[in-house]
Amino acid sequence: MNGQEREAAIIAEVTEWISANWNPDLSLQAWREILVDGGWAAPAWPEACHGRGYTEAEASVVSRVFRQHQVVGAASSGPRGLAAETILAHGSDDQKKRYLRKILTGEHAWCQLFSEPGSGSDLAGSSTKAEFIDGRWIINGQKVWNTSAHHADYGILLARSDWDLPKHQGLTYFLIDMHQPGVEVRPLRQMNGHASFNEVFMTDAVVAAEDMIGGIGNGWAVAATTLSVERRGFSRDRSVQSFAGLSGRVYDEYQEEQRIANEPYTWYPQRAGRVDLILSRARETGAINDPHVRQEIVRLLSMRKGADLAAAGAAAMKKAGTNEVIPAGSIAKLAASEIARKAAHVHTMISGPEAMLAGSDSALEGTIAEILISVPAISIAGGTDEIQKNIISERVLDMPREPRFDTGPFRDIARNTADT
Amino acid sequence: MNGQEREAAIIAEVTEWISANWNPDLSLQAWREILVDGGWAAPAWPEACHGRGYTEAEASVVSRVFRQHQVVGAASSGPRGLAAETILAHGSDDQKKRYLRKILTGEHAWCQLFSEPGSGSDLAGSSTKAEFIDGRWIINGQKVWNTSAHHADYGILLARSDWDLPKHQGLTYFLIDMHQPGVEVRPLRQMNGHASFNEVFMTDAVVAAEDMIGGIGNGWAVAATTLSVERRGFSRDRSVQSFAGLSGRVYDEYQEEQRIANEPYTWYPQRAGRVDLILSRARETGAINDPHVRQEIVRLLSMRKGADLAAAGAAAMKKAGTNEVIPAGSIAKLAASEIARKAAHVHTMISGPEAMLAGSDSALEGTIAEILISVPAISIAGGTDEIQKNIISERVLDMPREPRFDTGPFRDIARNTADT
Amino acid sequence: MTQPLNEDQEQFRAVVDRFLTDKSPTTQVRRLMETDRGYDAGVWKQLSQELGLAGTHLPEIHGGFGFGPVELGIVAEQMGRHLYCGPWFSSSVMAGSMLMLGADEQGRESCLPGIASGESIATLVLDDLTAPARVGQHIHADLLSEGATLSGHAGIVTDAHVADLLIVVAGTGTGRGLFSVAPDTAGVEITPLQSIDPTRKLCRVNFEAAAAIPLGELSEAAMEAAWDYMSMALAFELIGSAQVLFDSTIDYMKMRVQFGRTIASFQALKHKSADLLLELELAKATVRQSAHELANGGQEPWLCSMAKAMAADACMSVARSAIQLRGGIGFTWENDTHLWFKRAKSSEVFLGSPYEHRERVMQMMERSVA
Amino acid sequence: MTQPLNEDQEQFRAVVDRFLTDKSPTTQVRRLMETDRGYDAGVWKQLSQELGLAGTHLPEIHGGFGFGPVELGIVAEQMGRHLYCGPWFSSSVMAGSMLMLGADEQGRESCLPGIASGESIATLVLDDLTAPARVGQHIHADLLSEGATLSGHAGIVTDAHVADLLIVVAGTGTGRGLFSVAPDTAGVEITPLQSIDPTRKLCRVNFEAAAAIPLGELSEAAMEAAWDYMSMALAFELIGSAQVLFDSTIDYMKMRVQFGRTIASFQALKHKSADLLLELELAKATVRQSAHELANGGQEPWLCSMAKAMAADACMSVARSAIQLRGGIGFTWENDTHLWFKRAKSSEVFLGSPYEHRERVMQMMERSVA
Repeated sequence: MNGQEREAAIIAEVTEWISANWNPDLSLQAWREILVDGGWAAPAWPEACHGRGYTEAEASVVSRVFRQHQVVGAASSGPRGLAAETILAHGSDDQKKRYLRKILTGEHAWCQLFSEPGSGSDLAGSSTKAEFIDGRWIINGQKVWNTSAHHADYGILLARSDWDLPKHQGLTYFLIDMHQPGVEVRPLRQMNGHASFNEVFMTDAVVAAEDMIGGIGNGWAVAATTLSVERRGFSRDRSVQSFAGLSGRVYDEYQEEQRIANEPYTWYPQRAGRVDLILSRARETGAINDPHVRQEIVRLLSMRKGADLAAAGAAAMKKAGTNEVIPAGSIAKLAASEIARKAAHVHTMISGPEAMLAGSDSALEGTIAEILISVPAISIAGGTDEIQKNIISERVLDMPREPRFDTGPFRDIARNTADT
Repeated sequence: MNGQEREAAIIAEVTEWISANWNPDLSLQAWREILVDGGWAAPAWPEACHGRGYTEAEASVVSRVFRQHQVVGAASSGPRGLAAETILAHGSDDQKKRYLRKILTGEHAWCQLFSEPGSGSDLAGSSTKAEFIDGRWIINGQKVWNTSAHHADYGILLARSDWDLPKHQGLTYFLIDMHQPGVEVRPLRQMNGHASFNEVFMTDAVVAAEDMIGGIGNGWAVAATTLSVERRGFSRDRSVQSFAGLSGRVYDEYQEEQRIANEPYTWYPQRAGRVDLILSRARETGAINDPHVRQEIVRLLSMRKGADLAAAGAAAMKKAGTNEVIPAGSIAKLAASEIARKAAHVHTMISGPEAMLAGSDSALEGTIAEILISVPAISIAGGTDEIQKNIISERVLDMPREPRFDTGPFRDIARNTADT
Repeated sequence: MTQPLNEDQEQFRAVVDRFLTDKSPTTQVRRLMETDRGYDAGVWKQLSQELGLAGTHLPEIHGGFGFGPVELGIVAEQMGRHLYCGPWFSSSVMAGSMLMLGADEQGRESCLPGIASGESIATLVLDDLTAPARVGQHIHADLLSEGATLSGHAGIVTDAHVADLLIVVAGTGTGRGLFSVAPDTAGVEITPLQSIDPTRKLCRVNFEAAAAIPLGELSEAAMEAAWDYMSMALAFELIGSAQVLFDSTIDYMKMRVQFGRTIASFQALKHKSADLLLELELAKATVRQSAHELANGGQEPWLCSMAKAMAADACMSVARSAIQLRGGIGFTWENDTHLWFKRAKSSEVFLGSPYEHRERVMQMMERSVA
Repeated sequence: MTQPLNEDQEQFRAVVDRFLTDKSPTTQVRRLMETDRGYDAGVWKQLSQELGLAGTHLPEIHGGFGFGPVELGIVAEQMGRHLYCGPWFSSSVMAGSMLMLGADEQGRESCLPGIASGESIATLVLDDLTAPARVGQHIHADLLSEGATLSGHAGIVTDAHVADLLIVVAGTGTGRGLFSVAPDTAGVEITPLQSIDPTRKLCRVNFEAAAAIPLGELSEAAMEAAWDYMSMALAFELIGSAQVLFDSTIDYMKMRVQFGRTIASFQALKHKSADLLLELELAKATVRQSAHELANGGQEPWLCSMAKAMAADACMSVARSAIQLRGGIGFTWENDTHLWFKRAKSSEVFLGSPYEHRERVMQMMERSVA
């Protein structure tokens, strides 16, 4: 079978299955049980794990058919994807059996417990304690920037199991039940008023022995899988099918699921600077007639255009099989920071004194104000600009790495004492 | 005697001496011999060294009287001042006797032999070899950026006498006779066409044992004196009295001396960006009517004004005895770099396509063109911007120093192999 | 040439600093910014009556201290440093300066004593906040045989919701005039607005044939002079804010450890810090000199506008970096950095953006040549 | 979306690169830039006759290769990379594109074959180098029953001193026309000028009732299209220069040792390098796309101007840093960096500064909305 024949076969098979099984009046949960049983929830996963062992290309054919027929797919929002891919790569058969299905059906929500107040850019500097006592792991420590932790049933957790080994060697990776007395989730408010993240406090929290993943001391390698999945996500399209205007219980419940999942992200377009609003705003205020503002606008639009083209170029090169030497993610992220900062500046210039206002009293019902106080996040979240510049200079330009001051037993490495 | 009486006494004494001795028809050399004999060539120097032990304030009273009477003073141009101050601070009696008088009379010109192709920002990395053989020092190596070396009779030389000691401990400081077969001076042309500097090649050049200064292995401490004199000079006014239009042999010969001394510096105003020309040029081309250019002009003038005021403020604070925490030199130098770069940008914008031209075919007889190709020097010469930022962050802001990779025997330290 | 503060000035600075350290810690700032009124009446009373700060630069004959721009700058710098929440800038700096420079004798006598003592809180109603030449096009005065009526609106007025007295610049057909209006007059509507900087309260003010007392014609020179005063004081606020943010950021970097070393040891952050120091030092020197220029009527009348532009740019640079160099923690509500960031952002465009002020500098330079 | 080069294009690029690596090393550049004529006739002959580079984008029916903007860009990028000294840009890009897009049939037939084959060196005389709308105000054409005469001057014309043919844009009273003039015609005065970039020779050209052959009326659309072609090609030159400077600077930093370590290991320089890479990558992506836009007549006609502005800014950033990061050695005559720096500085303002091009982008965007 050549590629085209294979594609046609897949389309035929999935179409037939849909027409036999799809029922928008089921509950979302019930539908997804059918979906998983049918093997269509995650066709790229192995057959042993609810999948079909399809290639990414083949799986995308399935997605396309689902979209065409407006059929709701498996649960995918939030950090559950990170958990699933990590379990697939490093988990025991038992773990796969216990967790993967409920991730796909949406029964279990997940969160990521990596960053700590004392280790942000330096994730491997985690000092959350994991001690093996009486056959179970006892966890003590604090995590931060945990999106959706307040909705999560389970967390993927990086903690230190050995303080006498070097930094990267003393970490272990766990799957932790969030519904237990030792785990407290507190919302963390940002300077723009939103609370997209949480802090998670663990006090003698318990993880069963069988919920360690990847082996003792192997936490950094397991985390690397999670982080690479996360990075791939950064360049992916966040938009998901809305199925807006369609009726049926599955659709209703799906939309509620999406609403909750997207809650933390409502201000994300603003933190990127809303370049899309620049020209219309400039026309609105008349600033577009000012030669100086015009220069600044074109500078901004040029950066935006250049960044889009560079990203598209990197993708095309990759597709063409050229050796990709550019970590497109880091460059795109750095460009996004500069664009957002510039956009905030231009929006300020365009708005003039009106930039003092906020909320419903201000331009575009507060959108402009939200830009001005959200933009500082983009150059920090997901790896600061400074970290991106290290990556670019070291991995693209092959310049020497920073000298290390954190070798030797972790116990002896300088670290933050209070929550600085 | 209080301050005012003391000042009046000095004025009276020096005025009387001038009326008894000043004769503009002497040769410059002959006049300065009288000047030195009279003790007025360097009143702030010790009495044992042709001076009077005056304070800086007292010495400046003398200068003022000399200026009032239009009397030519001691030779001061070029690096001879660095040599003199260094010899005064570290020299033996014999060295003071042999060198200081002829520095003041102008009979001997000097040059500075510190930088090397392989050690620019890192002066202490000098790898010019000094070996003590048969009772004399044999010098081999190459120096660079040696202003006026082609006119110099002597040089102040930093060289490595011991390769097994740590970097700063193996250096020795010498006074070297430039008129010998082992010393070759070659002009070094810059990208703007001028040749203000030289390269100096030393091949088995000889320094007598008595021309080492400050002791073996003490070269870095001696060089520190030279460098601090040089830094003080950076913030000083370069303008000297021209005595233009006056007749008399002393005046004629003095002006010729100045002409030669100033030759390397004709483009220095241009490398600073010529902010003084901005407004008139903008009026000339009409660019001053462009709202965007106006913004850029005011940005530039604001930086210039801020830098001038900050420098004046630092001086006033010093005078008022406030603890000066700001190394005003480094901040002024960094500001000068930014101003020059900005000025080059604004001049380009004002000139438009005319900025493609040079020499007599271009604006202001080539001055604008010379700005555009001279400005890159200001952020390098006398310590790069990067070095200034290290100094500011470490000395003003008390941030940690860079980790060192150049401890241990100099022999084992990584250094440039070819003339990279 | 910029003078260091003399002993009296230094002592004055220390008094204001101590007072605000005590009365305006960020806990208090956070409490007040959540309230509608936005200030603490008791602190305002102490500030104005015990320290006399409401009348620092106002004439002694009108109950002020009779100090000049330098001392006004000293106060403003501390206000920015401690993010004081209250009507000081509106009443003393804006309304006070405008009256001092633009009102007729009777107007000064009637309004300034209350402002100088702090018993009367005033604010200045400007119908345009971009440049002095543009003020007076949206509020119009009809002069009657006795008194006048005002109609029109001002989109953004600071502290009008707590003002006892509105000082208004209005177009008169032949020029501009200065007027006072009691906020409870018929035809006056004051609507509180949400602001990006909750430590500075904003309102919209509408007049519909509201009765007003004329305080004299307002010359262009007086309007420009008042703009200079206000711009200079705001510039001092900005460098006060910038300095506290800069210092706290450097301190944070020296304490914060990542990769086994303080982040202050990373050369890229050291160089960034040096860049910020340079920008801040240049702005500070210019702001300080602008007070002397204003005090002595020197050769560089554009220095106040130059100062406002440089201070706003420098403060925004520092504020952005203050967040960035703290990483995620700097973006949280709990961390205090955003309080100054928002004040900086708001002040950037208040009374003329850097762009407007640079254009004003150029116009003044051109006039001085002509 | 920017396409990677296809196999043919990649091969073409490699051929041009090899040729110029061989024929235009900096030793040759340094030799030629000191000469009055400024180019090597033998290399020009090979370049145009063996490689056909003088006619890359010119129509096949007029002796050209018939390639499009993408291939023209490939050549231009290599020209900037190797700092080719010669009349390629003047003759092929400027005169060639203007004729191709603006001349009448007869004009194209009479002029283009010589240009495409390289046998005739042409240049384009523009009396304004800032923006297409301003061209044609200083040179005026009087149309006669047969032919025309030109009067006026162009302040800066590239390579006119070696040209066999001057292609001139002149005002005609009712619009603009395109003309050809032989340099040895009576009333033509060509004066070589000193230039900041000695690798690109400049002249002043005066016409005093000089006899000229009309090549047709020049529409605004043709003038704009020619400006796009020239701007795009110059942008490719600039990114070619920027890339070679960037790469050599990174290499230098990895080799140069100070304080016992390579300077490439200093974090401040690493971050500076990342900033430069970012600016360069964004410019490169836009420049490459501008060629596709021009080839396919897409939805973003402003891309050529955007590309020229970004390429000029990026190249100047890289050139400045290429000197700075080398320290003193980078400022010497002996070091090659200044050769590219001067080309960059000159190209920055040639055919429209970044400022002019950004304004042109805005105008085009406004037109596309209207």
